[in-house]
Amino acid sequence: MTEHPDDDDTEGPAESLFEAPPIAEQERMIEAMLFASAAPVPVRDLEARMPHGCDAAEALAHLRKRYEGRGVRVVRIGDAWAIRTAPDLGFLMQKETVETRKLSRAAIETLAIIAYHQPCTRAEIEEIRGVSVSRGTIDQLLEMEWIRLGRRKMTPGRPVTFVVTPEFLDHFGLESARDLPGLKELRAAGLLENRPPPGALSLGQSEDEDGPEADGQSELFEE
Amino acid sequence: MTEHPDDDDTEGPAESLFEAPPIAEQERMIEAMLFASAAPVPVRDLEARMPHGCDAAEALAHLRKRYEGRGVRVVRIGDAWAIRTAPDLGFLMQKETVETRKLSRAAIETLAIIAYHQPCTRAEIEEIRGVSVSRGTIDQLLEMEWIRLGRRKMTPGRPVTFVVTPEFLDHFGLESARDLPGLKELRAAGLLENRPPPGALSLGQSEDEDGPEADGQSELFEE
Amino acid sequence: MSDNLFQEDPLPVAERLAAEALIVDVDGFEGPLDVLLTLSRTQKVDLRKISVLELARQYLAFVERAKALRIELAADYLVMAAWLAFLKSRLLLPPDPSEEGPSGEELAAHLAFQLERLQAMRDAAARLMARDRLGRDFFVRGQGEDVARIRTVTYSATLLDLMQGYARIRTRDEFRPFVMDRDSVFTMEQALERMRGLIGFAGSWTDMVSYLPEGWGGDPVRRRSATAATFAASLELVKEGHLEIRQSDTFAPIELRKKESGQ
Repeated sequence: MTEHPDDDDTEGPAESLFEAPPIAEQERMIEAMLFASAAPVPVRDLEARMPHGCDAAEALAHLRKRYEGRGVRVVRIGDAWAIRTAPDLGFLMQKETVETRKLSRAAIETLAIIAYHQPCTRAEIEEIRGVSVSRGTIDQLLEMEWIRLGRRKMTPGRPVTFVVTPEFLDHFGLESARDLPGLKELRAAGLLENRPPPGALSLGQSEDEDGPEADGQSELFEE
Repeated sequence: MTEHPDDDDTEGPAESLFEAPPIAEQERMIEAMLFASAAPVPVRDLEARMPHGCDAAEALAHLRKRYEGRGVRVVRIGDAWAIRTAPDLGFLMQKETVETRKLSRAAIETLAIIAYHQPCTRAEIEEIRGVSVSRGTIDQLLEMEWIRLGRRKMTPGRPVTFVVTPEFLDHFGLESARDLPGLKELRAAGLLENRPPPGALSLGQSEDEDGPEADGQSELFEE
Repeated sequence: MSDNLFQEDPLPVAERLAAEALIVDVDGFEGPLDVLLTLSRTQKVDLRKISVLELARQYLAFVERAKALRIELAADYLVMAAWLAFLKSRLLLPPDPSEEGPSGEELAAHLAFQLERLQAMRDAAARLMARDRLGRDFFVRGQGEDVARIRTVTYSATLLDLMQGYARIRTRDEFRPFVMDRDSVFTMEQALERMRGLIGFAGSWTDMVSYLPEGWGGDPVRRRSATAATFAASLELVKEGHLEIRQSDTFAPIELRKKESGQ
């Protein structure tokens, strides 16, 4: 086996055939056992596996000291011991993968309506889109922190409203939602699609397109 | 990358907001990451998880030195790193020992031939062993993930080749296939050469053996 | 008698015993090369200095004995025997300069190389298996802390997406022409509905044109649609047996009358 003349073992000549290994060697043993064990190991189990005469508790104390301030620590869990990564390095135990997905069309349209009409109730969004808005879409936008709840509307039922957030403005490089270009500008910029998008009609948007306009930002379009 | 005046961080005033952590801290990070993982971790994965500007390779070198003679060791496996218990302490680990499937003599020889001659075709294995290689032998080695398919050989018929895997290296405690025991001597003795039999008469190996062969492992040494 | 037997077998006793042992064990051999390698050990020399001639002799004796003991050897053993017999003759006879192909020495050298290589691989395999091995001598981390994979999904949308999305909704009215076309379309269903209510009063032949709905006679587009729908509806009613239809001449007015007999 290996010798460790260093460390604190200033052992005299072996007095017995069954002399326990030097404490540094015992420390190595504990280290290896704690490392390889699937679960925390009780002191008596450690000692049972070590050669006769070993003092697992003392070796553990040495080992614990050795790992102080290191990337891993010797920790006590109940009456058992284990090696664990240092808590301040927990961030390394995560591997972040960033996946970029295109926002769904429903989400974009909902977001657009909120941006142009804020504060805007769910019923208003549905009225403008002509289809019902799924809870998931709103939740997704809330989660992305692109929209948040605004004041309740002073209409019967006092429905909640949605408004866009500073994060939204930041993401789209807008100073305020008022900076969103109006329809005329969109048209002038050639941004209007000339044909109804495929499926737009088949989605069965119904007749209720002619309801009273939500107020809010819509006046932007009445130029 | 970053400068490491020495082990201890005698950092001057930060010259950049994104200064990499001191090398001692990087060492801790590597330590924690390697401890946490049962499988070898590629250097680039380590670096990817560390803060910007870290030098995983250097920190690894420090860490490896630190663990010399300890109960666990920092080992290199291909381009990945892992912590493994010191082999001399195996006797403490009966509990952890996993029963490995007993390999047949044919499988062991086939494995050795692939390791020492890789990339190695089936025909080459058969020529060396003087008998045909049963499908089961190859399958078993593939299943154990000790060998895998390598590039096809640029000889007539473009036969597939076999090479050993990082799992193989890990299992046998090898840093790379270059560290196979006795490899240099075998090569020096010309025993890893693919020496075509004189004339057409041969001990029954196939005919397509006479292309310009890259002679296996030997190319590893042409640095 | 024993003399006779002895003369039949020119091999020394030790070798003969070795050959017999080989034969008993023939199933345990991995082919002729394996047997040759085992035989070569009786020469107790470095494989590089082995006498291939001697080895060939030993192998041929092995095959002969197997035959004598009526042990069936696989074909490749016999192929090897034939080849070794050929090699032996090449090695024994003085080289014939007119002969093509490799010399006996070259063939012998290659065989020696093969044996040496096989032995080398066996030794290498043994050294490999004797190494400290993972899971037996050294161990992995028992309680791996798995790296948590945090998958962050970022959704991308550009200002353009946003504006186009909004424009798409807000300008749907402008696409209405497509829908509003329907204003100029009088469907067969509508015509049928209308006709069913009217035919009760059609006791005598009446021009179909008079059944066109109000306001559909002026605009040509609307008139065409209404006429076509009314005509189709009329045919449908004829088929159902509620109506009779006639046309006196090409392009003459189409006339309708309630069918009396049916009901």
